Amino acid sequence: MAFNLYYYAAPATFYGLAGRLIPWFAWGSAVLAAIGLYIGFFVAPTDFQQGEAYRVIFIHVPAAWMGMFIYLVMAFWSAIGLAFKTRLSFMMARALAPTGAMFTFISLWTGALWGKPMWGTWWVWDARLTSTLILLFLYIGILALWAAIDDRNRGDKAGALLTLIGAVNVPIIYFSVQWWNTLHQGASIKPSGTSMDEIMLAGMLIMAAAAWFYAIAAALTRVRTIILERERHTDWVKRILEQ
Amino acid sequence: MYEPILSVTDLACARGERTLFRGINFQVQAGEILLVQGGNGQGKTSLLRLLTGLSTPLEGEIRWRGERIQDCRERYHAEMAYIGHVNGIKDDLTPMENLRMAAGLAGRRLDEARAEQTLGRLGLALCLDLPARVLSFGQRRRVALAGVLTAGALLWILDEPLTGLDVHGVALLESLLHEHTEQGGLVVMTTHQPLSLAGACIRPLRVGDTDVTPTSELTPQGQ
Amino acid sequence: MYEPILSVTDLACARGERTLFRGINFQVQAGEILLVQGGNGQGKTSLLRLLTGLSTPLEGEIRWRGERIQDCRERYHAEMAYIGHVNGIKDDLTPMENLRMAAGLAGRRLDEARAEQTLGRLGLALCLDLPARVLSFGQRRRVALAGVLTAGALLWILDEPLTGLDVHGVALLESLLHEHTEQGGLVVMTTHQPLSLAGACIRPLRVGDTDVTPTSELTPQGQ
Amino acid sequence: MLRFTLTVIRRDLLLAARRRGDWITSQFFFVMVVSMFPLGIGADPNILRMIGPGVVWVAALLASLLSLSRLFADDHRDGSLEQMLLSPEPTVLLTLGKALAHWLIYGIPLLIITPVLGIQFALPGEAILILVVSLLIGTPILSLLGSVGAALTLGLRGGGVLLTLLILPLYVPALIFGASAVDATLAGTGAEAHLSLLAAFLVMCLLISPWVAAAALRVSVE
Amino acid sequence: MLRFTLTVIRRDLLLAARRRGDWITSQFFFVMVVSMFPLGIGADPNILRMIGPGVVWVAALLASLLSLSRLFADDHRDGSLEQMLLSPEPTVLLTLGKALAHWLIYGIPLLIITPVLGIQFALPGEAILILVVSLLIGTPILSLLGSVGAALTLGLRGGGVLLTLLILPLYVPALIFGASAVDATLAGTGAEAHLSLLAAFLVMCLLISPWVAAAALRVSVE
Amino acid sequence: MQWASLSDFWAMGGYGLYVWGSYLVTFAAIVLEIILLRHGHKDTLRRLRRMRRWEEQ
Ligand code: HEM
Ligand SMILES: Nc1ncnc2c1ncn2[C@@H]1O[C@H](COP(=O)(O)OP(=O)(O)OP(=O)(O)O)[C@@H](O)[C@H]1O
Ligand SMILES: Nc1ncnc2c1ncn2[C@@H]1O[C@H](COP(=O)(O)OP(=O)(O)OP(=O)(O)O)[C@@H](O)[C@H]1O
Ligand SMILES: [Mg+2]
Ligand SMILES: [Mg+2]
Repeated sequence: MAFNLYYYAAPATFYGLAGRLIPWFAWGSAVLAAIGLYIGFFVAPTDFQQGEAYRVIFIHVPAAWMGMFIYLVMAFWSAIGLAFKTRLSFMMARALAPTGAMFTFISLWTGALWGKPMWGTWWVWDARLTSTLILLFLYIGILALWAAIDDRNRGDKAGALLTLIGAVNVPIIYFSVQWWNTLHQGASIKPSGTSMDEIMLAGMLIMAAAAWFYAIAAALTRVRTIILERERHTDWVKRILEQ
Repeated sequence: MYEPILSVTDLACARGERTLFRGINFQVQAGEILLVQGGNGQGKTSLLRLLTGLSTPLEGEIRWRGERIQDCRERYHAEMAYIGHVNGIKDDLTPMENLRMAAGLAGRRLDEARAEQTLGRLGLALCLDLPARVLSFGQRRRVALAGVLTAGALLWILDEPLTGLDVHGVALLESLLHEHTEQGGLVVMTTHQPLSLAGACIRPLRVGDTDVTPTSELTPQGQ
Repeated sequence: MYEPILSVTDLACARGERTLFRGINFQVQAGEILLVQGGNGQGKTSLLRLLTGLSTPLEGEIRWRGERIQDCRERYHAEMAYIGHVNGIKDDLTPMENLRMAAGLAGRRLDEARAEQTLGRLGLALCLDLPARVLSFGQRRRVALAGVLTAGALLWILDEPLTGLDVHGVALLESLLHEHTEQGGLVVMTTHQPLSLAGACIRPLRVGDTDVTPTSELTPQGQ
Repeated sequence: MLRFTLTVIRRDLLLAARRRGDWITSQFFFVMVVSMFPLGIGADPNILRMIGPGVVWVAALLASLLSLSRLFADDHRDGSLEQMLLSPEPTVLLTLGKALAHWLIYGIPLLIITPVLGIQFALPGEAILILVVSLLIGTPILSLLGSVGAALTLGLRGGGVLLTLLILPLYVPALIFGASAVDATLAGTGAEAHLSLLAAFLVMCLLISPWVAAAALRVSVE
Repeated sequence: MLRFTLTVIRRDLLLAARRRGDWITSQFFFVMVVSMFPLGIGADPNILRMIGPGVVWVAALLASLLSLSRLFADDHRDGSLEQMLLSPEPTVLLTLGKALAHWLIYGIPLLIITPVLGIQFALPGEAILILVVSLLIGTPILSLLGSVGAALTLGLRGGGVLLTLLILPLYVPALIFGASAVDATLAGTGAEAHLSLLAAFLVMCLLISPWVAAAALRVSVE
Repeated sequence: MQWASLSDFWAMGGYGLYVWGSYLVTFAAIVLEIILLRHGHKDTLRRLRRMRRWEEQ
């Protein structure tokens, strides 16, 4: 079967396709989360170092991954949108940002709550923590820019430019922060390095998959709303509205 | 043979949720004035900004000497001069400095004598050394017009150039328009005031079919 | 008996190094329009700002119902409405909100129906929910005029109110001026455009003796 | 009288609400400025704890200064300031209303964010409380004094320096009383003395600055 | 080509000379921000020395942001930005010229003031030298990245603060490399590595940001 | 299964506050987003229908 990209990139087709896909991803996410949480709370053993506190990991790490990954996807769509002027790309970028910001916030929040029992403090200016904070700032900047621009076209392009310049900067920020931090603090208390029990790893990966599915479902729902709004003068939207 | 220099096909423009106009077609050839007409808010300014290339149309295209303006932006802009509702002059500079800076930014040289002569012609001889900030409303408009004159452009796009001008100023502008078209220049302009351009070759163009400001239809109601 | 409500004696105004005018005397009584005339930069705006009390004269005094305006500022301002070259409307607010806020700041109440009626009368019925920022030049001027209408003031001071208005708008303003003077209102205004105010009681006032912008005297020189 | 001030406040609140995101944006400015300091200075919690109160106070000062520069300027540019000056109500009520509105919009939210920043700077709970209280008393001072500065800078095109020179030093007492109230708490001595000095300063500003601002505004618009 | 950029720079320098008040205000802001810290934090020279480089760098960021918010806004309001965009020259030269002019006007003077501030913070001579060098490399980055933000936020409500929100996170590498170059000098390890990273970042910004700013400008003026 | 009782489960070995604080806020954030998404979609449909009726008149 030939996959016709232009067919699926047309908002009208995509609207229907997304509508059919959303339930699968949503339920998939719920089922995966149920399995992951079961493993996380009832199968995975107590950590010999951290006690029960480590169970935060099952949301912390997936959230942290999603926060970073969604930014990359946004940058991808922004680049496509600017290069090929495809309307759908900008809509995808807009649909992803709030979910990305939410996951970044969750990773900060859970990290802080984990840090208090483990490190004795809610917050340290560790490289990873700091760069996650800056990532959240970037998300908020992009969302604020969109909120401040009424004109849809201008908002699309301006947001895309900002996302891209941010994407160039994020790796630089990460390395600069890492380096800065090691200069000031002796032994870093970086969270990685714990040799992980296999069943813990499995739980975490399943939770990560659940987060993936959730993010896809959320973005698709949001993009459907955006499509409706933007295509409201077209016949196919009028037909939907008449239903 | 009729050879249009500026030609527009099927132009449409949307602002926010509204489509201001659709299916606008016209040509302008050397020596012609296109007078864009329409009530307040009908989209004259929006049309002129499309013509300058500052904003992009919803549909349709604009061609300059047969090429689409986005494909020949630099050549097009070298031959075009625009004034909008705002004057585009810096308040902190004197009229003279304003003119010379504008010329420099457009990649031209403008010597002081020439600038002084143009400003004098526009009745600003006594204001050469004042910052534009303290000038009166009409004087500032004149400085902007002086900028168009010194640009030496073929196409003038003028959005209500008469705003704030006194009767002398209006007469002066009329003679300038005559002169420009006689030398083969093109003008696209709007105005709500009567202009006496007898002898010039004027094409009117109405923008906006639906009367957005149906003032005359409303019966005036007591306060 | 002739009883002036606004009277001005020996007014002089200086801007920077220049004395714009000196020895201006006039009176305006109920139902009269004072039409301030003069070329660009002759000092019309400066005179009107003196009359509002925003700036203070070099010499002379301005009396409102016999009292100097600086002595009865609050009563005077309660009876006066002004539009200058800038509109005084907030870009982020809709026309409706602009009107109601302006009323609130002047210590008046303005109900929504009344505001909507006034805006409708000025041809802004379709723009009620747009922020003023996206309105056209003429539409923004109309919002400012609506502000004067809703102020219910006795004295209107209007600095080139016709700027940017289309023909319907000009006709509308003329009828508004008629209505206002018939109800005993006073108007002090300037404009460079012809106004047909037949029947109204108009006093002309020329500002500036020296012709600062002697455009017509200059022989046009070739570019 | 009071109604006029309330109208001014309502108007500015409405305008702020219309600038969707501007409100939140301005708060994030505060958060970001504070967060930049550890990046420039280093991550040692002991040093951070020492500089925390000062950094938060300076950031509050800057955040208010930035937003204050537009307090009258926007209204001046679009002519609505002239219209407000032509209102029959006394100008002093206008300047008072503008300053209070500024405090409500930009001052109050700072207080809510501050505890989180306190945690970032490893401050103990009690110090955070005093920091918030000091800002509660201090931020209106910034708005009030700042309105004088904004009114003065409105007119004098070239002379903005002179006026910044005048206003920033006037902020200094607020900064010193505010930051040292927290330092005193950290050191274990009581903060009451500093806080009551701050409150006295606030009362003084409340009584004087609307008048000065009103006079300055009239001069600037001339 | 180059002549166009030079004209843009000359024009902005002339305008700055005309509005000397604004220019001095911005420098003064820098000095005030830096000088507020000893007031808010206390006068212990050891602490001051530790926080000095960071404070100077953060103040430089803020001072540049403050002036950047007006980089295109003034020209936009009076219509001269449109006129410049209608120039036959490429827009990227315009944005490059504006950013360079901003650096000349607001960046260079910071370098001249910095040694005095370094002395206030009890920094040794060598550290002051490195601080100035780091600012010499770093301030153009601020102007260049800032011009992108200024173009993106042009004409938006609350533009100045929004600009800060967008751009401060992007400034982080400059801040960290710059401040830690000085810290490394203070610690006795060499500053070269940091400075060359800073220089690499500058080159990258120089290559990318005028293009992005030009694209953003065209989008914003639409 | 390492939980002797329900209260043991809630206590999380003394880390209950931190673990449940994390899960609760995460859950709340996700639920909030889901509500906003559904509400947003329905709201848009309703608004567009209203606008359409308005335009047809
Ligand atoms: C606010 C505080 C925190 C933030 C912002 C944060 C951020 C992150 C990020 C961004 C990642 C993904 C990194 C990667 O995969 O490269 C991550 C992973 C992780 N975090 Fe955190 N973290 C925080 C606190 C903590 C704490 C307190 C702990 C435990 C003591 C912790 C343990 C972990 C672990 C074990 C991983 C997985 C590491 C890996 O597989 O690479 N985090 N965190
Ligand atoms: N976001 C928006 N939503 C709806 N309408 C809009 C929006 N932005 C602009 N408009 C409308 O588009 C029109 C713009 O008109 P334009 O400025 O081109 O008018 P004009 O013909 O130049 O009028 P004038 O004679 O007053 O200068 C106005 O009617 C305005 O109300
Ligand atoms: N500092 C100054 N030095 C010299 N002349 C000045 C100064 N400030 C203002 N002027 C002059 O004062 C006059 C101000 O005129 P005003 O604005 O009152 O004119 P106007 O009659 O309203 O003109 P218009 O019809 O153009 O609106 C202008 O001619 C201006 O050049
Ligand atoms: Mg127009
Ligand atoms: Mg005038």
